Amino acid sequence: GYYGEYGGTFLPEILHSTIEELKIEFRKAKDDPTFWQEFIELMQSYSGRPTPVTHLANLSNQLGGAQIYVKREDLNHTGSHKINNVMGQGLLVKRMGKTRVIAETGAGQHGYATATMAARFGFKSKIYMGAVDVARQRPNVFWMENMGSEVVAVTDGQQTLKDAINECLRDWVTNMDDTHYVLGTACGPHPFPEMVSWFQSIIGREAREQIIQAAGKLPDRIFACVGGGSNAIGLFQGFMDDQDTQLIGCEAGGFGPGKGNHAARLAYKDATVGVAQGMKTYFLQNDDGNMLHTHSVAAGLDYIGVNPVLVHLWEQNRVRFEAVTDAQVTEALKLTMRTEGLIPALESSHGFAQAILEAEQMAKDEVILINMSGRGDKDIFTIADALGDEHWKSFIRQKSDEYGPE
Amino acid sequence: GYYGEYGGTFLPEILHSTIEELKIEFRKAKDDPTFWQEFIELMQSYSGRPTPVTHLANLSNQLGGAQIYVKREDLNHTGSHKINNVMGQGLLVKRMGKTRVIAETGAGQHGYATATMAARFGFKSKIYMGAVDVARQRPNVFWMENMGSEVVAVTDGQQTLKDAINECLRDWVTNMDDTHYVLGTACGPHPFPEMVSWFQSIIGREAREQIIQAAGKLPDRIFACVGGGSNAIGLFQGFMDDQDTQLIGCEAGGFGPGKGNHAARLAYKDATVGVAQGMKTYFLQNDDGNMLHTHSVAAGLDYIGVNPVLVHLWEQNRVRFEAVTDAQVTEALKLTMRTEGLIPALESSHGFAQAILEAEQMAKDEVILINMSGRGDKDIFTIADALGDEHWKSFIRQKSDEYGPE
Amino acid sequence: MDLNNYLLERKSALANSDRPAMIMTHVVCGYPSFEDNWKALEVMQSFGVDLVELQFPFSEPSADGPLFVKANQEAILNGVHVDDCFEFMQKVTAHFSFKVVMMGYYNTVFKTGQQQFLERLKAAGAVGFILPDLPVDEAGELHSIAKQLGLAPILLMTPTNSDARLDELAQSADGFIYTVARKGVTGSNTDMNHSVSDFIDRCRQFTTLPLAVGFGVSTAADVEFIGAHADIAVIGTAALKAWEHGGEASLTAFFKQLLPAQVDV
Amino acid sequence: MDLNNYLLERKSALANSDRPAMIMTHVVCGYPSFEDNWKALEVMQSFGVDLVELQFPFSEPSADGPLFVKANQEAILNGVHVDDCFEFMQKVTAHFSFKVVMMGYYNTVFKTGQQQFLERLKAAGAVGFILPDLPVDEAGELHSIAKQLGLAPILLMTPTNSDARLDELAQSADGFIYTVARKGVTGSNTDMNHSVSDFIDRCRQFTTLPLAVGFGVSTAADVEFIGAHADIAVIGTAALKAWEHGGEASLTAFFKQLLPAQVDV
Repeated sequence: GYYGEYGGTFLPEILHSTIEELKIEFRKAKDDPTFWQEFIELMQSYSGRPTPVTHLANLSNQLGGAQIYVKREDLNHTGSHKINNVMGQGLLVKRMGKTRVIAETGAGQHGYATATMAARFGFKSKIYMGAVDVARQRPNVFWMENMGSEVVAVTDGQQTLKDAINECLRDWVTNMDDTHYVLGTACGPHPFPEMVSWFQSIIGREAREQIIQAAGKLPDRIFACVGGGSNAIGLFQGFMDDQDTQLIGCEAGGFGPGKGNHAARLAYKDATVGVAQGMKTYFLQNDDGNMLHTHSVAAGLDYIGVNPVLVHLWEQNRVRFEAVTDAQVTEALKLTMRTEGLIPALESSHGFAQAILEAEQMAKDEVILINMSGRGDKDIFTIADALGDEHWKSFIRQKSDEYGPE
Repeated sequence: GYYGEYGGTFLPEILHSTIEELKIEFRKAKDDPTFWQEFIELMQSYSGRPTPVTHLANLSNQLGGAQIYVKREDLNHTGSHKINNVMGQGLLVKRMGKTRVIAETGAGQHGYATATMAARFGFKSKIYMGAVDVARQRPNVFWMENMGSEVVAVTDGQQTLKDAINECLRDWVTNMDDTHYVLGTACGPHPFPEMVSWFQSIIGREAREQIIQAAGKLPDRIFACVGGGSNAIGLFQGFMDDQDTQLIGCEAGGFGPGKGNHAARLAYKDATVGVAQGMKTYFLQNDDGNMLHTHSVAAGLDYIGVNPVLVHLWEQNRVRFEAVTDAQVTEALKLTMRTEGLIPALESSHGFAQAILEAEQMAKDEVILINMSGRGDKDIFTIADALGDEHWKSFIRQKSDEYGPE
Repeated sequence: MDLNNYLLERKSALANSDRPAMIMTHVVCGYPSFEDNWKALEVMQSFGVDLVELQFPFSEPSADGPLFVKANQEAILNGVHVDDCFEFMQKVTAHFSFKVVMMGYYNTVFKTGQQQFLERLKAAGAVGFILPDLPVDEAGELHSIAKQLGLAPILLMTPTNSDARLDELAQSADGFIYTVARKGVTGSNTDMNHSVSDFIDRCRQFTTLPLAVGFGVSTAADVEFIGAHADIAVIGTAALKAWEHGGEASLTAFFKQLLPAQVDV
Repeated sequence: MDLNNYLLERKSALANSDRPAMIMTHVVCGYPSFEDNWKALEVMQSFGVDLVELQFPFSEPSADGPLFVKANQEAILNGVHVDDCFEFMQKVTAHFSFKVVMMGYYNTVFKTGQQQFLERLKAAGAVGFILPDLPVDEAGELHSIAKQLGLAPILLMTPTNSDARLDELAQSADGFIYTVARKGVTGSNTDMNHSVSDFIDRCRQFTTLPLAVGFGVSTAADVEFIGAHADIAVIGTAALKAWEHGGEASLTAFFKQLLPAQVDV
């Protein structure tokens, strides 16, 4: 259960047999080639995989450096890579004979995907979401509820992703008999980091073939945003043995360095090793081991911990980490919308921002691949606020007047 | 330029040479196999085609009748089939050497797609949208503007799709030298109905192969919503020679029969043949030839006229037309979200509603194919209102308070 | 045809006056009201206009500019029907000495029935019709009915037309040719300049019919410019603007500056 | 170990009283304040409780129920640090006669350093520790340090554990075993029934250590039930609720109904 010295399974004793069962079922599924085949077929017919790799010729030309390509996880059903993991876990849940799923969600993408999976598999579902995130990602909440999920706004702690995870653990220790906890990112207790990484490896497996086909060579650098780290590890796995391909994880720089200003665990120097949320990894915490407040414009990156697999790869110098500030993200998003007609999610825009920065310094025959982990539709309230869009504000005011007082 | 006795080119003389040039360029492109190949490759790499066909086993079992399959145009980039037509016209615009595009939009999907195409091709763009539609589809407007399009709220007439088309024609007669009018549906003056149908035929070409693969046979009935009629003709074209496959166009029944209550041109008896918006076809008009007010919960179906090609096929009894009321649409949408985790656009939900109605009466070995022309994310304001969602209202009120007074 | 003869007569009558060109004005039936229409027509008559377009309101006036779009829309909202337009036209042609042509969109004709519409037009005293959204290619049957009834199908020539197309248009037109001096919808502003006169001269090569020049005429200099190159100045938006600004008084003032030279009515 | 001997002594002392079981209570350091903690402990002492868990507040108390989540959170907001907890523990063990175990989450230990944390714990007078998120599989090093220092690593047995797992837990535990009578977080309501006693009996097969029963104990009947099957009744949420409801007076009333029989302190 360890990746280097990170990972492990730190859970209350009452979940011991549940997590053991999960480890066994996961191992069996992983060793069963028909399982992966079933997964692939489900993702093809339901989610539209394989997602394409798109060449951004306009953006590349404008920057005058490397050729930029994008892996289009935004084209998945529900609009992000989260569906890969969720449908995979859904198949596992079916094998285990459980009938109820719970999930935490930050940006709402994982909750949205889980609600979708639950509807499709006929599971009962409850989604825990920090109250702060409920407020900034309301559209996703609306759809989750309409797909039949109960959405619980978590008012503990910082009221974001980490608190939703705690609340899921509390639910799980009560209902483990019929309930599977669909963890949304490559974090938490083993086997989740390995399991989520495995399902997300579908991204990298496709992408490696596609980029060779499209660009005629392996990419020189690959960029992916890192919140929990599942989309990054998903893509990176396809290129792990390609030593000439640099792997760059892009964290939420928020307002910039300084404890409480950001959610960058590895790119900045504010995080240390700890044990929480079921795993041993780098956390943004104080000297007492209590977690710090974090900040990011992107709810899905606004998280205290990080994928232990990525930490291990970082220590081995296989993955480089960079932080991107909110301001850089907004600029990258605007540029991408206008030059290519793509709307990356605020999370994914972190990858774009760092890639744009580095592309300019690279040669024209070098190749960059960015993981567009999700689409930005869900961020309309946040982006409209970030851009200070007056039309949008008028529209909301008018809509509110229409509804009248409570 | 006629399909049976429908169609034609009814445009001001000043556009004569423009439309002739377009006819010639379109004919050349259609006769050039490399053009279609370029189109296919663009749609693969940029929009994620082919879109899959998904079996809705839960819904089929629950209804107890035919096996229901769905063609997933919602998985396209920008979330609907509109992108097919728009990217195709973009390639034509490039061939013609024009640098500016204009488009009308109803539900906003076509405007969104056009803004995207313009960003991707580097064209200037202006999108005309009825003021009523701007109000009910604000999120799409927001994205169009952010992709660099100018969005004009048209305050003439009924302030919906037809008025946006008029406004496009006014722009076009002024700026035909550098401007192409990217008509969004298989309506308007020839060659648009043929051209849009041709680009949209990519849906049917893919779907025929896919459904045979997935269901082991041709579908018994195919359902598609019909506003202008481009997604329907796009899918139907793949099955035109399959005489045992029934083709069913689903129109907007709104509040039910009766002039002004709906936008059903062929399913109800309220429309007659006329000449407007560049074509001869069935229109919802009064005895003076002035257009009636129309109503639909789905902005994209809220249109006075209908694809002349479909009218011709209807007269030949090749396509059957049915109308679906707003209330039926809401129910079908709720059922589809909860049983399958799919959120069809309100437009597409018309096809689902009629298919659900008929599936129950069909045998279990019969096969239905529905065109899910778009996803419902864009409809969040409309759907929240249709469902009377109180959480949503509170959220909007709170957001409005946050913004403060104008 | 009535219209051809009438224009020949008027042309020679004006030759002896200081009026540089014949004048065609425009009224949207029932906007703001038929009473207003009538008063406006009395002003126009008093300035000796030669022709008046009576526009039948249509719900989709896609070739019109904002002012006329609004006029069409309001007229329909006011309850103006095709029957009302014919009735009004009848009264106008019975009372005034200028000639009247119908202006409108093809669906109004199509929905009534081509034969019936033109017969009613004839009965109401009109001498021709302008349908800006009906291309000559789609107009074969309508034009042959018009010919039988002695109504002039007035066609538009535009700067984007090829020589071949101008020739084709000339073959089908009668009464006069409406030359569209610039791209755009009605009411767009036009500089009366070299390129306009070049275009008119080009049209002239294909037809002996009188040429009307439209779109944006609003000053005496415009009328003079048109008189130097063509036959008929079309006054549309500027007159409606004047009416909206201050009714009879404004319209009278507008025509006074536009047409300083008096002519016999 | 200190704790083992202490519990043996207390057990035999109670054998001659009407108190059906030993009692362990719970206090969250610094919530509502250290002063309140002290007063609560005085009440507990007056009722002759045997053991007290002092919880070190943690920002992610994922095994706690809502009341303790809030308590952890507020304590941190009040500025309670690990140093303060040790200092308080020192005062408590110096003053009161009950024994004290540390309760908390593993990160608090890990961040301080395992060796250092346990040394400080020892120095502050604690006799053991409960870390609900540290499974025995991950606890090897910590337990061996504990052994050297004579601190009892208190482990939890749960109804979902297999026999093999219970055996494994028994091998690593010392002091006493915390048997979790039901699924769920702290403060969840538990019926003291047949299935609970079956579970306790099952645990008993694997260990000779005293068994504590937790989660939801709030009445004299609960304590009696526990006394019949196990050794220690754990009073957590119910006591904190009483304190929040009315401080010393409420807490005293709560213990009066819970523990009607007086014992020597």
